Amino acid sequence: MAQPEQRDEVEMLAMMLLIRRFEERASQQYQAQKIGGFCHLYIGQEAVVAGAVAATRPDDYLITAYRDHAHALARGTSANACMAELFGKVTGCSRGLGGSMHFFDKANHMYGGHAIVGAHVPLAAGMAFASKYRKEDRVTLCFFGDGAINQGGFHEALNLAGLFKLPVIFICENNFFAMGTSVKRSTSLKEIVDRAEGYDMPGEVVDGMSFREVRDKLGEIIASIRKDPHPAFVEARTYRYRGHSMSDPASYRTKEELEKYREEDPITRLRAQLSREGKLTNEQFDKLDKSAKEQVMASVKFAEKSAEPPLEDLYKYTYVGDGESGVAFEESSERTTVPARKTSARGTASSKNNGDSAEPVATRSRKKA
Amino acid sequence: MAQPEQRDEVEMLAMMLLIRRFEERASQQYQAQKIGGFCHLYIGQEAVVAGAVAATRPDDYLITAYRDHAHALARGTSANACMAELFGKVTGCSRGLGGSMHFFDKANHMYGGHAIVGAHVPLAAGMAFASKYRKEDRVTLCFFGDGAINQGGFHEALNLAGLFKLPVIFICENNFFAMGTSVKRSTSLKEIVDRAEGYDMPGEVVDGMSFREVRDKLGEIIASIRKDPHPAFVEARTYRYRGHSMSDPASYRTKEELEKYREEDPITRLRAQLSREGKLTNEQFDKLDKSAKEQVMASVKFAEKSAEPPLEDLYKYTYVGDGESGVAFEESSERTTVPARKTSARGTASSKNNGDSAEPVATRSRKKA
Amino acid sequence: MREITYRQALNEALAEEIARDPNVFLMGEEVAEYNGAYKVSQGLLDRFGAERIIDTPISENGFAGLGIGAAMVGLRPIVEFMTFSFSLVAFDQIVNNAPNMLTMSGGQFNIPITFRGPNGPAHQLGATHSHATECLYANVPGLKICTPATPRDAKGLLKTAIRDNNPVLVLEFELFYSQKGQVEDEDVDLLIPLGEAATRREGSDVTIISYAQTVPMALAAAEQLAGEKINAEVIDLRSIKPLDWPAVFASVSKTHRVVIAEQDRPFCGVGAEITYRIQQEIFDELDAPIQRVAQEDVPMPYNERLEQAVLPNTEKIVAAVKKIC
Amino acid sequence: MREITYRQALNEALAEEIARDPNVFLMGEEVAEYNGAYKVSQGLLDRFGAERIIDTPISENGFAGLGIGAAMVGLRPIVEFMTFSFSLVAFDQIVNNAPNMLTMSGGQFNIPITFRGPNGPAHQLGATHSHATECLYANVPGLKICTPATPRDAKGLLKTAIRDNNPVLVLEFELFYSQKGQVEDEDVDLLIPLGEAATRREGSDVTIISYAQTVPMALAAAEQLAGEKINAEVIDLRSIKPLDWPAVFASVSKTHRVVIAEQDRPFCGVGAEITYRIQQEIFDELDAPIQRVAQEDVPMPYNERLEQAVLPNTEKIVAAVKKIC
Ligand SMILES: Cc1ncc(C[n+]2csc(CCOP(=O)(O)OP(=O)(O)O)c2C)c(N)n1
Ligand SMILES: Cc1ncc(C[n+]2csc(CCOP(=O)(O)OP(=O)(O)O)c2C)c(N)n1
Ligand SMILES: [Mg+2]
Ligand SMILES: [Mg+2]
Repeated sequence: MAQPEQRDEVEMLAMMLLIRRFEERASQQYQAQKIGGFCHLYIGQEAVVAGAVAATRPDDYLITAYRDHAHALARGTSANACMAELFGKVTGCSRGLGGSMHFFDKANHMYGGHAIVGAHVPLAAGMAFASKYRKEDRVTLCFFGDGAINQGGFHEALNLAGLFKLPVIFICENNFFAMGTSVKRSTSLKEIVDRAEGYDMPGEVVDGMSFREVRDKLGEIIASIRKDPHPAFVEARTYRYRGHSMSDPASYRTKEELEKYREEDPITRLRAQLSREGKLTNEQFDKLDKSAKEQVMASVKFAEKSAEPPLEDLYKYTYVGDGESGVAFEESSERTTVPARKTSARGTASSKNNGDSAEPVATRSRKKA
Repeated sequence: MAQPEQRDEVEMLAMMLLIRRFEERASQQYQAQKIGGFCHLYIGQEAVVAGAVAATRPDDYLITAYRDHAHALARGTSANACMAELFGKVTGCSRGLGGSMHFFDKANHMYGGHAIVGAHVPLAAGMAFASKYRKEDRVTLCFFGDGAINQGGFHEALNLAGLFKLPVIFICENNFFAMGTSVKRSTSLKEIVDRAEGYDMPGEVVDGMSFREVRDKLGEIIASIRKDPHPAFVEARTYRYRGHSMSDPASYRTKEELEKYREEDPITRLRAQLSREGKLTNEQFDKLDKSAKEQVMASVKFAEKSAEPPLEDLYKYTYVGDGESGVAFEESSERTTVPARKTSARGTASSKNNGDSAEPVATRSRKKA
Repeated sequence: MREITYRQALNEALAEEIARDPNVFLMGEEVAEYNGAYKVSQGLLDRFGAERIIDTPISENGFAGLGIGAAMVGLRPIVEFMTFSFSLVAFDQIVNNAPNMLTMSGGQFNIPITFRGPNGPAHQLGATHSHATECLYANVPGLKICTPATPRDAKGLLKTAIRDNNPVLVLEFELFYSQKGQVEDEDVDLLIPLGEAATRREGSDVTIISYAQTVPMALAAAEQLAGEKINAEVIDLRSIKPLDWPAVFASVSKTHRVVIAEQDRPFCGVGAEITYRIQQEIFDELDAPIQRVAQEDVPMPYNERLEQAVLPNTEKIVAAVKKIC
Repeated sequence: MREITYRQALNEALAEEIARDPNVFLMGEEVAEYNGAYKVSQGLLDRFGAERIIDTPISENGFAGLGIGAAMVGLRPIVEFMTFSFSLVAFDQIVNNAPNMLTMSGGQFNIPITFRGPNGPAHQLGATHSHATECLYANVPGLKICTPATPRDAKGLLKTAIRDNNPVLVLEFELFYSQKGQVEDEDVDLLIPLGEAATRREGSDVTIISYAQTVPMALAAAEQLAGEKINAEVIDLRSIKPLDWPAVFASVSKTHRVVIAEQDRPFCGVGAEITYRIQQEIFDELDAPIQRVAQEDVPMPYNERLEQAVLPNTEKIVAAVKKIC
C-alpha cells in the first residue's frame, strides 16, 4: 500500500488537536452543567481513531461504543454538530435526541455511538455482511473497549464474522481499564489479541499512542481485506488520561502510571516526528492548535445559540411512515470548517462501488414514491 | 489416580445398556404418542456420560442440556422415574412438570436438563463457584453440544470460570451436528478444543466412543481440580445414531457415515474389551442386557400405571413459601433397581466436605423452622 | 382463491418478497439446507441460493444484531427465530438496537427488519419453550407486532412486514402451520396492512377480542354461545402494535360487553392494555367488567392435562362470556 | 429512628444480610474495589473481603446465570446490575432460568437470588440507558418485584428480598440514592414484607396509585389538589409482584376514582394490569374511567425538555385527576 502523503499527516495532527480541544471544552461545559447524562472523554487515545481513519476511505463503515465524540469528529462531523449534540440541541448530529453516547452521522458514514457494552459488535458484522452481500469493497471498522470482549454478543459476532468471512476489522481500544476494572481482572486471556485466533482471523497488536503505527498496520490489513474479504482483529494499546466518565476520579490508578503514558502523548509524538522530518514548524503547529481551539470555542457558541428540538420531535422518530426512510442529518449552514480530510485514491478502492452510489436500491426507489 | 476396579466397568457397561434400551423404548413410546413435546435420544453417545460419571463422586455436580435422559440414568435416577417423566406422570423425576428436556434429580446431584442452548453453561459456573466458595472439593461436570459453543452465554461463563479459577469441567459432546448444521458450518474454530486456550484452561480431546478413554482422561483432570480448583475443557468426539429429535429424519448425513460410527459402538467396544480380558462372558453380557430390557419394560408399566400430577400442582411450584425450599424428588417405593453405582474412595475426596454434609446452612436451618 | 396451508402461505410470502427486492434476504438457524425447522423456508435455498438464504450457528443475539446492522446500511433482513422463546437471548438487540436507532440517531437510521417465527405455547414443550412474547415486545416503542391467525393473513401480513421500513415482529403459531385456508392466487400481490383488525363473526351481545391461537377458540365459543342465544361478535386483532382501536371501540360500543381471549400471560399482558384503553376511551359503553381469558400465571408445565389447564380454551371463553351476559 | 440516605439504607441492608448468613454474597460490575458505580456497596469489600464482594467483568448474562447456578446449590446471591437497562442482555437468564426452575424440576430447585440495581429513566441517559423494566419482569411467573421509594423501604424490602427463597428483583431509583428519610436504628432487624402497599396520604376523592419514582410526584400532586379542594389518597405499591390488591380495592371502594402514576412505558405496563384488576373485581365502585400517567410511548430522547415531556410528573398527575374529579 502506498504511504499516505505528508499533507494527510498534518491534517490528521490537526484532527487530533481538534479532538483534544473538543474534549477539554466538553469537560468544562459538562462541569458548567451545559451537558447532561454521561460523558466519556477520549483524551489520550486520539492516535487510534485518527490512525484508523487515515487508513480508510470515507465510505468505509465506522461504528463505535459510547466514547464516541472523537470518532464522529475524525469522520468529518463538525465540532458544531458534536457540541450541539452534547447540549441536546436540534443542530446536533443526532438532533439532540442521542446525547454524548449516541452520536450518529449517516452522511459521513459514522454509524454510532452505542452505549450497551458489546451490543454494537454484532451490528458491525451486519454492516460488513451488507458490503459483502452487495459485492462492495468497503471495510467496516468496529471500535470497542477492552471491557467489551467479555460480552456474549462480542463472541457471537466474531464467530459469525469468521465463519462468513466478513470484511470487518474489530479494533479493541485497550486502555487497560473498563471503569475501575483492569484488564487482568476482566479477562482470562493473557493478551487480548489472542482472542483473534479462536475466530479464524489475523490479530495484530498496535501501539495506540502512535498515529503512524496505527495507520500503517491498518492500511495493510485494509488492503488485504479489499482484495479478499475477511475479518481481522487489532488490539490498540492506549490510555485514557481522564476518568471513565466525568464522575469518575479514577482513584484506581496511580499518578505515576498516568505520567508514564503522558510522556508518550500521541499528539506530542506525531508533532515531534513531523518537526524532526522538517514537515512542521512550531509556528505551523501553534496555528493548528489555535484553529482547533477556535473551532471548539465557536462550537460552544453555536451550541448555545442553537434551538432545542421542538416538542413534536418526540413522536416523529418512533416510526418512519410508509415510503419513508431515515434522513441523514444535514448540518446547518453555520457549520464551521474542520480540516478537510482529503482521501487519496490509494488502496484498492474500486471506482464502481464506492461512495454513496452503493445506497440500497429499495430505499432509494421508496424515497421517490 | 487409581484405576477404577473391574466391577465398576461391568456396572458401567450395564449402565450403558440401560441407557441404550431406555432410549430405544422411549423412541417406541414416543411413536405410540405416550410421550409429548420434543424428545432427543442419546443412542451412540453412551460412553461419554458413563465414562464421566465413572470418574466422579456421586456428590459432584452434574448439569447438561436437553439430551438428558442418559445423564439422569447415569447419575442413578431410576428408569421408572425417567420414563414416568416422559409420560408426564407425577412419579417422574420432575413430577411430570419438566418433560424430556427438563430432567432433574436433586438427591442424585443431577441439576437438569436445560433446553435453551448454551444457557446452562453459566449455571454450571455458578455451581462450581458455590463449591469453591464453601471450600468443598466437588467438581462440576457441565455437558453441552457442539452447537452450544457459539452462544454468548458459553463465552461469558468460560471467561468467568477461567478468571475465578472455578472447579468445573466443560464437556463438549461433539457429535458433529447441531440439528442439521455440521460443526464446520457453525464455528470458525478449526478444532473445538482450541476454544479452551482463550480461557486459560487446559483442553483435551477424548474419543467419546471409548468408555475407558473418557473415564481415564476425566479421572486425571478431576484429580488435578480437586487438588487445586481450576476449570478444564474436554471435547468428547462422539456420534448420535438417531436424528436430532424424534421428528428429524437426519437426511443431512450419509448412511456410510453412520455405519462407520456404528462400528465403533461404545457398548460393543467395552464389551469386547472386557471379554478379551476375561472379565465378561457372553452369558454375563446377555444377562446384563436382559436386565436392562426388563427394567425398561417395567418402567413403561410403571409410567403407565402412575398418576397424573394433580391439578393443584399447577400453582404449587411457582413460588416457595416463606421458610420453604425446594424438596428433592423422592422416588416411589415401586422403584426398580438400577445397577448400584458403587463409588470407591479413590481420588482426593476429602472426608470432611463431601456428600450432603455440605448442604447450605441457611436452607437447612430454614427447613427446621 | 385456492386453499393452501399457513406454512405454504408464509413460504410464498418469503419467496415473493425475496424475488421482488434484491435487498431482502432470510437468515436463521436451519433455514437453508434443512429447509426450516418447521419447513417454512422449504425450497428457498434451491431457488435463491446460499447468498440470500443463510444458515447461522446457534447465536440468536449475534445474528439478530447482524440483521439490524445490515438494515442500518439498507438491506432488508428477515430473521427467523426457530421459536420466539429463543428470541429471549437476543432480547437486548430486539429491544435496544432495533427500535431505538431511529430516535437515537435523530431520524437518520430506520431499521427495516422482520423478525419472524412461531410464538407462544405449542404442545407440551415445557416452561423454557412456551413463551408468549407479544406483550413483552409490545411494551417497546418502535417495534410493530402482528399475529396472523389464518393462511391469508400469514401471507399478507408477512409481505407487508417485509416492506415496512420499521422493525416488525411476525409472531406465527406452530400448530397453525399445517392448517389450510383460502388465499388469493399466486399472481395477486397480497398485502394486508398492519393495524387493521378483522371481524370474524358479527354479533350483538358481547365482543370477544382474540388473536393468533385464540381466534379459533373464540369462534368455537361463539358457535357454542349461539346455541344458548348469546350472539357474540369475534374480533381478530391481527396486529398487536399498532392495534386497531377504532375497530375495538366500535364493536364494544355495539355490544357493551367484552371478553379478551389472549394467549400470553395475564400480568401486564395484551388483555390488560386493551382493558385500559377501552375503559379509558368509552367507559360509559361498558355494561359489565371486561373479562380476560389468558394463561394462568404460572410457568408452563409439561404434563398435557396441566398444560391445558394453563392455556386459554373455548370452555374458558364461554364461561367468561356467561359471567357477564 | 434516624435520618439516612436511600443509598446508606441499601448499604446497611446488604451489610446486615451478608453478616447474618454466610451463604449471602454480592456480585456485580464494580461492586467491590470501586465500591459500586453508585456507591451502594461502599465499604463492603473492606469489611467482608473479596470472597464475598465480587467484581465481575462486563458479562451480565454470564454472572446472572452464575448467580442462579450458585442458588441452585444453596447459596443466596445478590446480583447487582449497574442499571436494569443492562439486565436486558441477561434477560433469558432472569426470565427462563431463575423463575422456571422450581416448576421444571417438580419443586426440587428453588432459586433464592436477589437481583438489584437502579431501574427506569434517570436523567438524560438516552434511549438505551432509560429502560423501566418492571412490567417486563412482572409478566413472568416465578419472579417477585419490589420498588422501594423511601430509605426505610429500601432497607426493609431489600433485607426481605435477600431472605426470600424465590428470585426477587429490587428495583431502585438512581435519583433517590442521595435522598434522606427516617429509618429505624441499626439494631432493629427491619424487614418489610413483599406485597404490602403503604398509604402515604389518606384521602376521599380519588386514589392515586404510585410506586418508586412516581411516589413523590403523587404526593406533590395531592398537595396541589388539596388547595383545589380535591382530597387525594396516595398509595405507594412498594411491591409490583405480589401486588397488594386488597389495599388497592379498599382505597378505590372508598374514593371511586383512580389515577395510576407509573414510571414505565404504558403499553402492557403496570397501570394496564392494575386497571384490569380493579374493573374486574370492583367494577361497580368505579365512578369514572381509570386514568394512567405513564411515559409517552416513545424511545427516550436525550434532550432534557423532551425527556421531561416523556416522563410522568406532578402536573400530568394533577391534570389526570382533574379530568375525573
Ligand atoms: C451491558 C452494559 N453493561 C454495563 C455498562 C456500564 N458501562 C459503561 S462503560 C463500561 C466500561 C467499559 O469499558 P471498556 O469497554 O474498556 O471501554 P472504555 O470505557 O475503556 O472506553 C461499563 C461497565 C453498559 N453500558 N452496558
Ligand atoms: C437458544 C436456542 N436456540 C435454538 C434452540 C433449538 N435447538 C435445540 S437443540 C439445537 C441443536 C443443538 O445442537 P448441539 O448443541 O450440537 O447438541 P446436540 O443436539 O447435538 O446434542 C437447536 C438449534 C434452542 N433450544 N435454544
Ligand atoms: Mg477500557
Ligand atoms: Mg451436536
